[in-house]
Amino acid sequence: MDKKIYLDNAATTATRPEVVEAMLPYFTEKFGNPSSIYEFASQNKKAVDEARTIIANSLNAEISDIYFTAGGSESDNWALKATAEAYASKGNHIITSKVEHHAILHTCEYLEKHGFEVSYIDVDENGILKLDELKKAIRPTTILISIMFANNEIGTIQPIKEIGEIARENNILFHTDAVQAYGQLKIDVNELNIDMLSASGHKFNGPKGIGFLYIRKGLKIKSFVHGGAQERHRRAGTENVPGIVGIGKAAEIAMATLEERQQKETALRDMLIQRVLTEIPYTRLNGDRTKRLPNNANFSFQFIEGESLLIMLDMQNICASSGSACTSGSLDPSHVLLAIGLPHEIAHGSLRLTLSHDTTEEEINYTVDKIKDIVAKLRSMSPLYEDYVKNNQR
Amino acid sequence: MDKKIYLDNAATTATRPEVVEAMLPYFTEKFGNPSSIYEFASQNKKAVDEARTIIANSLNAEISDIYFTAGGSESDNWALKATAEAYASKGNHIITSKVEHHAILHTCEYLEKHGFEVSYIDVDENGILKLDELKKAIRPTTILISIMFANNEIGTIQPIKEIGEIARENNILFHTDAVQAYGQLKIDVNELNIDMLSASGHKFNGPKGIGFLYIRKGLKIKSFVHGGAQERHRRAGTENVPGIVGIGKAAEIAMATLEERQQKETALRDMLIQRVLTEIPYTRLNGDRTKRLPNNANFSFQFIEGESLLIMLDMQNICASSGSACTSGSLDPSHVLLAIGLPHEIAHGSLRLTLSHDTTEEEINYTVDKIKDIVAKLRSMSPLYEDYVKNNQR
Amino acid sequence: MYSEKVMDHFTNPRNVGEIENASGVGTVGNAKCGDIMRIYLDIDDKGIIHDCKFKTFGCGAAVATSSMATELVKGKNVEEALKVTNKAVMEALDGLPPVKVHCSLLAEEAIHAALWDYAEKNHIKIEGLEKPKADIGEEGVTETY
Amino acid sequence: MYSEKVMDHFTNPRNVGEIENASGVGTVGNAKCGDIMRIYLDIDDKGIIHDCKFKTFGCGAAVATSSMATELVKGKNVEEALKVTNKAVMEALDGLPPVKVHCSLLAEEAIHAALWDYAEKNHIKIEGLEKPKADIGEEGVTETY
Ligand SMILES: Cc1ncc(COP(=O)(O)O)c(C=O)c1O
Ligand SMILES: Cc1ncc(COP(=O)(O)O)c(C=O)c1O
Repeated sequence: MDKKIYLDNAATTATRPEVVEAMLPYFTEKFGNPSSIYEFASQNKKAVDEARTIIANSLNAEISDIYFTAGGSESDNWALKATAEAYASKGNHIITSKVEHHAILHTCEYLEKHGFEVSYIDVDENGILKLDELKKAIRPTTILISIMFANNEIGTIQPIKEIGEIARENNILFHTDAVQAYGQLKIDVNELNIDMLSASGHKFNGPKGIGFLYIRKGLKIKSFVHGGAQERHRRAGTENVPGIVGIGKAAEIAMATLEERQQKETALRDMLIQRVLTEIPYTRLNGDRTKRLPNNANFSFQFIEGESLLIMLDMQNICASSGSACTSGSLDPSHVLLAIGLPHEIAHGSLRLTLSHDTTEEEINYTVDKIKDIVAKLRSMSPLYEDYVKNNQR
Repeated sequence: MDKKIYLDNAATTATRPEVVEAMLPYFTEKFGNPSSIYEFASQNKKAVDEARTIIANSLNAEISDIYFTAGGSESDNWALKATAEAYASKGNHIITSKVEHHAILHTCEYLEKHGFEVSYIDVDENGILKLDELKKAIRPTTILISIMFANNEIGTIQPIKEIGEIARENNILFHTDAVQAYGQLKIDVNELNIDMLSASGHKFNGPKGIGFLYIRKGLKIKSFVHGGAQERHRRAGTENVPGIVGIGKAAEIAMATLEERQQKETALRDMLIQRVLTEIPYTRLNGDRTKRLPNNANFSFQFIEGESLLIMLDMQNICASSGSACTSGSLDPSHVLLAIGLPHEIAHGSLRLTLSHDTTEEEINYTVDKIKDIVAKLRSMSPLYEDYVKNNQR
Repeated sequence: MYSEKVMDHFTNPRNVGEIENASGVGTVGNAKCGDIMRIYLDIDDKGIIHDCKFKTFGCGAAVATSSMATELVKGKNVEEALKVTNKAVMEALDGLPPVKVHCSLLAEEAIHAALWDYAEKNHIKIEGLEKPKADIGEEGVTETY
Repeated sequence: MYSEKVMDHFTNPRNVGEIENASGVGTVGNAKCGDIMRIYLDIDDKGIIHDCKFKTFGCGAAVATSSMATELVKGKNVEEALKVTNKAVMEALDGLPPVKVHCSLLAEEAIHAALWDYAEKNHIKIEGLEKPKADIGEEGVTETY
């Protein structure tokens, strides 16, 4: 295939042309600082408020509870660090899971160095949080439960409603990293008892460098970035107006096309999973078969290593990933795959394919054909496969 | 005048069309995540590195010492909080000035609540830091001196070289908030002994939502935003590629046009100052007459209040400011004007005009004419002016 | 940020000026807060506010509330003028941004101060009128606005 | 991320395969690290490496260094093969990214392991060859790479 096949939409997505178009006037024409007093800038304040309204509505949240940030990582850092600070007098214990994104895990490690205690709850073999362990982990000093909405590697969707109920029953704040879920799944922060929610524009066809944090009214959370009075005194810095307009537009389109995309992507994903599992031996699907993001497929191919697979796919113009993009280049296999119980050598041979609304059946079929060839080639080179075959001949 | 006259370039600037053009491909075409392994994304990594190189060269810094952030406020927060954390074992004392931006001042207040001690050094009547006070404030426990390069309200340029020398002699780290200076003044971090430097794209005709922090090699500064391994493990979050390309392009243009803009803007600024001071009585220039940013003029008009002046200018299509944009709408007069010794009622009557490379002589003349009319009108309504006239008649 | 009414009263303020030998003059606010209002009242023997002028140092809202306040009290008698509250001024202006509500309080206060001055000059007592809380001299008092 | 040479040796690896009844076989690395290399040597009576094959489980660099290492030792005698260091492999590949340097160390180690196996089988001692540090079984040992 001449055209690039982009199957790494969990790493980042193409910004939609409509989004870019909506942003454009705010660079060169309507460039004013929304905090300025003159009419010329007040139109920008309005544009920011409109984007905030779209996003609030998409979550069934109050408009004033949406705060724009520079992306998912900042939102996660803010939620965790500011909660830790604001509620330190209540307690020093935080609960999260073993399969969170590094933006959560490394922030937790940071907090552990600063006097907080963190419980990392296990997941089952499909990546679903063990609710009984969560309940058992709760202490009188627990101030926050932070569990991701859906996993970025294996696509597993967590039982957020149940977690929200547990949090509420125990009077503990509940944050969810919805960076992968927002725009793919319907989310109602009230129905789900969510107190804080992180999202990132570039994961749902919005621009990079912009995200938001939902903070339920009444929470004592303070600033993470101190300075000017922007975002109701809670997040300093001149508003990224084009970015905010862009994320607003992306959210609008995402909500308008949600069900249609879910149906289309789920069908293609299931076809992909079906073909790979039936046509390539010694292969497993990682993550829950049904409680998974519509666009996510994650496989482990026994006896081969992921990076070689990725490079060979790349040479066929197929963009894919072996886990979260941030950790490629590192030698450690994915902490998520280890958490669902995969042995190291199998974790190393994993492949994540994440679809977009643009993905076609033809692309999927072409990709599966190429994976088959490449996996066969790599296995023919693999000492692990050699040993396996010899052992089974005996 | 039908056309808008924008004289608030210290609040934010128009993004240059060339900058937008450079950014555009990175939204919809070259949208890959720079951390990804495939060829399609590696071109984005290259684009990010190119922007980093441009900025490093502009400061005579090492390429790997430039870290992209979401803007000036994040850079300031990062520099102060991470230094405080990393060097807490050495000491808990920080020195800054009374005229810093709120991104510095409020971060210092935050640190004061967390066990740090901060000395706020005075400035003289022109806004220049009192170096003798700085020297006296140094303690064995001083870990950081943070002094802005140039003031955002009154445009005063600080004696950065001298401050850098004092810092080095005393083995103290030196951070400078160069958000207003970068792109307007030539800066050499080695010559000036600068260890950390903050800048923000939208202040020099780059995009909003992107900035950088220079951190000299060898500093122990850790992350402010924890998570993925981006920016050499120091600033997590998927790179804002279009923003980074944009700030790189803006820096490139700013450096290529630096002297030409300085000359042009200084000439227009001086004409503006000259006309206002000679044609409008009871008026003073705030900030140093010569050690000031080429594009900054800041006046106090006795007997009148700034907001009314701004609104009336707005009605004449002139965009101006009475101080930093972030604090308009607040009832307190500018902390900078109070720090240079203005009484409250005079501080309230101040006006900041900040030029761009696009500003014309015609615009300046038109603006001065309008200011004259409006100041006269407001004085005729002012009880303070009434009292003054009556007192002088006696 | 301001309603059309506010902008109208700010850019074309009614009743700007002084009244020589006014029946009552009241000045409130202080420069520290950035708002000073002075109201002049011309009150005839029947206690009717015949004329009313103002001078104001302050933001757009301060000018507009002064202007509206003078319009509202003009033609009224002293008792009626006393009932021109800050709420009445705000409503007449189609509202004010929250940070500017103090301007309307200042306008109410300025009228009261002018009426107090009138009462003192004429050695009368106006039912329900208390000594105004602040004027230029009493720095700090109005800062709670 | 990889040089052209690395990509060439990764996509068209030389000497992939097994040698039946090889003079020496060495396997190093472990699955935990994600790299396992196995090298087969066919050594004639004169001590010349007549043939050399490999199998590798690992990243692009692991495959490319294995391929290059087999090319470099082929035709050499045992003493010369011992001098094929990881540096030599890296240089022949026009360099490796810093995080991939351990792959070249693994290739050196794999040759040594195969030579050790050859020496043991033939009850000889090869001057300068130490017992290889690790193979699949000795989990953890190679993790310092
Ligand atoms: C001196 C100074 N520092 C910091 C900032 C903060 O920059 P930003 O608004 O881009 O975060 C500004 C501008 O608002 C500034 O003028
Ligand atoms: C689940 C999850 N959380 C957080 C992030 C961080 O988002 P960003 O890279 O936009 O800061 C990501 C993506 O990288 C993610 O997948």
